[in-house]
Amino acid sequence: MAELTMIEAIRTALSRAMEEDPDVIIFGEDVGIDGGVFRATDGLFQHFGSSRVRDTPLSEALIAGMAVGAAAHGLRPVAEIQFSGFIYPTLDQLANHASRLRNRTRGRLTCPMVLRAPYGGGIKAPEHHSESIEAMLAHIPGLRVVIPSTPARAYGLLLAAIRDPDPVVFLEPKRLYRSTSEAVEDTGEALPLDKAFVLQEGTDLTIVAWGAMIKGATEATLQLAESGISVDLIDLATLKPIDRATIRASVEKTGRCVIVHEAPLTAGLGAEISADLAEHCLTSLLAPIKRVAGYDTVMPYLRLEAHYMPDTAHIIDAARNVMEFS
Amino acid sequence: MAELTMIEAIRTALSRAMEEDPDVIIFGEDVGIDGGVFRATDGLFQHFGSSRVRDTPLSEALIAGMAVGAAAHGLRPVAEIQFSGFIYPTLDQLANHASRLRNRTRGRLTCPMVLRAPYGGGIKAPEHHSESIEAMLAHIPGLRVVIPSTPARAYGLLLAAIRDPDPVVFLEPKRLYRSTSEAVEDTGEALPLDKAFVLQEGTDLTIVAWGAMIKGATEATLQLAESGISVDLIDLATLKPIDRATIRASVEKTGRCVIVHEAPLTAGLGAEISADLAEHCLTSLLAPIKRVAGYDTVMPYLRLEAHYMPDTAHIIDAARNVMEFS
Amino acid sequence: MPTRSAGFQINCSAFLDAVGKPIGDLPKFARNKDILVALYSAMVKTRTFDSKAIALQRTGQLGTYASSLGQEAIGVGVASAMTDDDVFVPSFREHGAQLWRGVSLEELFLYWGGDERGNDFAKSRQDFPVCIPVASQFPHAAGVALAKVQKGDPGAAVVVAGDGATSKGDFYEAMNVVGAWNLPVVFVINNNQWAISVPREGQTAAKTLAQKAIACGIPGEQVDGNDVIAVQAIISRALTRARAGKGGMLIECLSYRLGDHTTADDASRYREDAEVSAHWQLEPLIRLRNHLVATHGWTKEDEQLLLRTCKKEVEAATDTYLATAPEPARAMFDTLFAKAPADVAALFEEVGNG
Amino acid sequence: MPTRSAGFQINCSAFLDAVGKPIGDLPKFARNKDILVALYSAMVKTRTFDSKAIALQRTGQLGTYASSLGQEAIGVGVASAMTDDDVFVPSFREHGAQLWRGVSLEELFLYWGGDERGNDFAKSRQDFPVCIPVASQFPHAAGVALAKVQKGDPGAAVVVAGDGATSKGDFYEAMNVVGAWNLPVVFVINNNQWAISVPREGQTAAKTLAQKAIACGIPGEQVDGNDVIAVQAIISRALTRARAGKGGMLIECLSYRLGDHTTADDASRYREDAEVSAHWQLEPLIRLRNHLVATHGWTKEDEQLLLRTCKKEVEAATDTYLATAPEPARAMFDTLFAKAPADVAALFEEVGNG
Ligand SMILES: Cc1ncc(C[n+]2csc(CCOP(=O)(O)OP(=O)(O)O)c2C)c(N)n1
Ligand SMILES: Cc1ncc(C[n+]2csc(CCOP(=O)(O)OP(=O)(O)O)c2C)c(N)n1
Ligand SMILES: [Mg+2]
Ligand SMILES: [Mg+2]
Repeated sequence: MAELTMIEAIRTALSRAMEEDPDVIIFGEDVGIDGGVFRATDGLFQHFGSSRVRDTPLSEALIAGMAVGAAAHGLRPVAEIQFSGFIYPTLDQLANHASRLRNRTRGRLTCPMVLRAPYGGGIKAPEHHSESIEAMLAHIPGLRVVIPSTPARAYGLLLAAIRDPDPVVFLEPKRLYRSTSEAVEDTGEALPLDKAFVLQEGTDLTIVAWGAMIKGATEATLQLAESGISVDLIDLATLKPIDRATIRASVEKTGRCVIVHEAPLTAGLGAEISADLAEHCLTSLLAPIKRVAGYDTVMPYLRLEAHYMPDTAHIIDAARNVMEFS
Repeated sequence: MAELTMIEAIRTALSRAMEEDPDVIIFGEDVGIDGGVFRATDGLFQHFGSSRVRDTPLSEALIAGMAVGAAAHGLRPVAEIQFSGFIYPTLDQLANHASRLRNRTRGRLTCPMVLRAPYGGGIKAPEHHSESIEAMLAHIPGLRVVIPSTPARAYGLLLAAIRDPDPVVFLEPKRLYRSTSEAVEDTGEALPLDKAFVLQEGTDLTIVAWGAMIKGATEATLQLAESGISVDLIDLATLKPIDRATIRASVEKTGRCVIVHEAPLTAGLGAEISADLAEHCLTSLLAPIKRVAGYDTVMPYLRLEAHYMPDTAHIIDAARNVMEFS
Repeated sequence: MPTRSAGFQINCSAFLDAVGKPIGDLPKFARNKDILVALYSAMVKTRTFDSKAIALQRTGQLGTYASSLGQEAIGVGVASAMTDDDVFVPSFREHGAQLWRGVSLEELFLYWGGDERGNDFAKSRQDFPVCIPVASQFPHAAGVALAKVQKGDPGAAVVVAGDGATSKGDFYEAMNVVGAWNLPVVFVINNNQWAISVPREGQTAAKTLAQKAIACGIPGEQVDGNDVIAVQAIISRALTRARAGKGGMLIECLSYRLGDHTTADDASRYREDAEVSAHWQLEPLIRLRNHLVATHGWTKEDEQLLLRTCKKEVEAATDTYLATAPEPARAMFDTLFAKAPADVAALFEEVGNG
Repeated sequence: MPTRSAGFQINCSAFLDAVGKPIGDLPKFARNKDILVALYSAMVKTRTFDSKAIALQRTGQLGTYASSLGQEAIGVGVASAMTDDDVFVPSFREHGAQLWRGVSLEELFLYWGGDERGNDFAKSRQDFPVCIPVASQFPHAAGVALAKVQKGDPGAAVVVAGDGATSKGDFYEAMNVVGAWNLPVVFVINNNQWAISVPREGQTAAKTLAQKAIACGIPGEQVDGNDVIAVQAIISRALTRARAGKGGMLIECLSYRLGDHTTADDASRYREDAEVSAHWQLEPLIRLRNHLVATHGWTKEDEQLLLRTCKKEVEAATDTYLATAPEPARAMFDTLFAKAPADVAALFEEVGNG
């Protein structure tokens, strides 16, 4: 079984989806001969040809809008936005069209498209390249939002996203693209788009995280175990819909919860999870719910970037804080 | 003292701001001779002339981006987006530029602009005209987001927004534009951009709402009083920054909280308020925090619109539910 | 030392003058009475629908409505040049085109009455519904055309929007990719001279809107948009080109918005009656009727019968529309996803009034 | 019967050929040795900075960097036509222009090294910082020009972006309002033939990028972007027009990206070496040096001295840059707002690592 990095797993899933369905096409900026700036589409242009792997003109709004039209008429476009900082011009099409087409035509026209974009910080990229915008997307009704945290989950979730009959935004934590690899079998098996992954079962504390934050959360989980704190670690993975049942069940068991995300705190998706628990699991709560998140400020340029990013130490601090509460 | 509707109060504030500062200019679609589709700028073109009240070409992204450039170079643009459903193309400029210009130039260039837009449902407008997108905006660091709920607060908050040295998105609940009037004196006094308004003090339950939802929340407060439930009613008004201190103090007193907004539940701004309480006021909570919100679906066309909108009955239900909890 | 890099020219075509007199030779189809009567009837039906829709709105029985008064030749001219292989991607003002494509009067009433079922057309099911966010439909047309090329499907996409829409980036971006990828899209601008209160000159310094095609390397032409023959002829030509793999084209149809922008608008706030009256002389129905009378023996009786028929149809559709009960509240969730996530399904019960 | 509505023509200008021989008469300023030496020196300094920046990036001492190799004549030609009254609104590849405007080498290193203080220029404080989201700076230039018109301030806005940027709606929307409102903005396209891996032909079917101005009713021209004299001359002309209230203009500067897109790119993946080599024959420094040698007695010693001076300046700036300690973490909040809301101030302590 091949050891794949996340970027390789994504490429493998793209390739498989294109093999199995001739309606799957890829377009975006530099996805063709260059193979994408992160090489997610490396070799696909050569293999599937210039009509199925297309370099668009430099226009993000167009990429999204063209995907809507193509999806409504029989293709399954997988469009790439080069960095999440350039995703804003797509929001009009995502919110006003992609997410509504099925609903507003009462099922007559549909929109099976995927919009992929790398997101998040940690690789010292230039400004506007490191944003985390999942909360804005998750607020749009009719859209699915997915963030993988490992090569295997990237593979399975991306296949699911491409096969899904509705629009999916697939955000890839670029910090994890090459940071580790794991055995990924190209079985064509998709993962569910509405289930969180319980990475470790524990009894004392629930940690919910996604994307690149899973790394710090996992490290924190290990370190906390050393001091006898047993963590239920959840990779949210599908941010919309949120698998509320899994999180609630976990917190009902542990009574404590820390939520971790890279995006700014205020109105981040951590708020939704916390609010859901504050409504549905209040009596189980043994301590305040803590969010470990990016600051409510602009992601700094690379010299200060590390100070912005939530890391293992922050998570452990928050966990201890929550554990010490009584 | 004149009795003004909200739209008149807005117009009065605009007019006053233009009188007192020649750098204040207005642009947008149909804001000129037509006075805006809701008449917010009625008469301003005639009074201040075509150079200070300008009809733009039909391009929302341009409106926002031009405001950034103009604000950086000495004007105080007050730009209008005709309906909130057309605000998405401005997000790129708001998130990537307006909100960052001061920060990324370390104070050298600044962006004292206001982007006004009517928002919300309840007037049976065509599709894409009734969205509530405050949560997406409130997630953007460096931006202020304001929503008035009465003519007087619209007047004072809009003046504050225009005078503020940083970018402000000013969302106007169009359902309230003409629904009531109140005495508003054109004193030129601004209201603070970081203080919630406690509309009624109570002891049993905190209700937090904003915009058009204040109406239902006020009615609910009155009806709940009849059954002996005393409500602390808070008009959030400035959604970013959130006046966390006022809300926390209230909930520490009452121990119970219902949050009301029109936007879809998931990742709405109610989540942030609830999460803040779940972290900072947990031990004061006597009952789960309830959110009364729009559904996680596309705002329906007018025939079903009323079924989508949270109303007094929903708020009372939630309040009773929270009160009965033990 | 400047050298010349490129040169361009924009043309404008017309076949009938304002009183219906042919300007030179008519195209072949326009010498056929049946065809002309069909075009004329479609325009009359559109106008009949239009007045009824306004009346219904005024009495609270319809939502905000955008009249196509005076611009019927554009919708009818465009749609009559299309086939079932083509895909129509409309703005919100092309009722005439939608009717010709087979969208029913009932469906139109439902849509404008605020019922999503109005978008679930029984016919021309490949067509897009009305697009409210101005110009955002242009990229859809490019996507549809891409799908056609990719799948080897016949036909082209035809997208219509207003003069105001040409100021939006979407228009330009879509036209640009259509040029770059040689996609079969016909861009049609209904230049009715106004975008709500903003006159055509307020949108752009470009002398014509057709010349905007030059920016994208595709041909652009103007046509008299009040001349249904000219519209059909030029759209047919553009479609033939597109279907033959020769790429997209931009057609600016010159017309005039005789009514308010919508029923929520009061055009007297921003334009002179005299301007409107002058344009009544150029409107599309009179000239074709004159031509039918002069050349094809169209009689007063023919006219009366047509008006009666249209009226009856519209009244019948109105009755059906008014008798159609709204969907249950739950419908707002039923087609949100192919399969509703647990989350959404549960919230429907949980959050509110079910 | 088609009638002609409008006609257009696009011209291209140049003064020096690839080997530095004048094509016809030079403009007056270009007969002055001091001016030419200043232009040449600025281009050499830009290129010296450029190689150092790449070297620093390769050794982990700078962030991702976008080289301007081969396009120095555009930045220098544009900036040298501007005055202090004008406002420069750059993309991320116009280091030559920024340096001419008075942005220091240290500031450029700081910016590309990932330090916001690099945007807090000591000189030309009215200029915008580098813009990363492609084309999003175009509307800023329109806004700046609007402010100038409104306040009666002299000067114009000059905005530069790449060939790829012309595909974005922002470009078109900004150019359109500049036409409609007759604003003083000069739009400059650095057409270096590539947008990362996408060649110029992949962006648009338009034969020239200059013709995109036609869509907005403003003049558009091409210029040899490797001829700094031609660039300065045409930008001067455009600025004179703009300052005189005659509105905006689009200038397409034809050049070539001799280097990778950025230090994160590997251009050999998508273009042939032969293409690059061919363009080395056309690059802007050689031709001006040749011209200086042939016409103004520029010597080997002059050249050596210039190179040494540039190198020294760049090395000194590098030392200063490398010796500049990063800001404290708290700086990420200090200029977020004029006055930080309680909310933000508190969160800084609360959320994390202070
Ligand atoms: C993106 C967007 N902005 C604003 C509006 C509000 N609006 C509706 S129609 C219209 C004017 C459109 O003018 P034009 O394109 O000429 O079409 P017409 O209405 O004249 O047919 C405006 C501003 C909108 N629907 N969409
Ligand atoms: C809106 C946006 N999309 C994508 C990118 C990523 N990106 C950076 S530069 C570039 C190509 C720009 O090409 P061009 O405009 O020709 O400028 P050049 O880099 O050649 O100077 C791309 C796609 C970006 N910075 N902004
Ligand atoms: Mg119009
Ligand atoms: Mg380029």
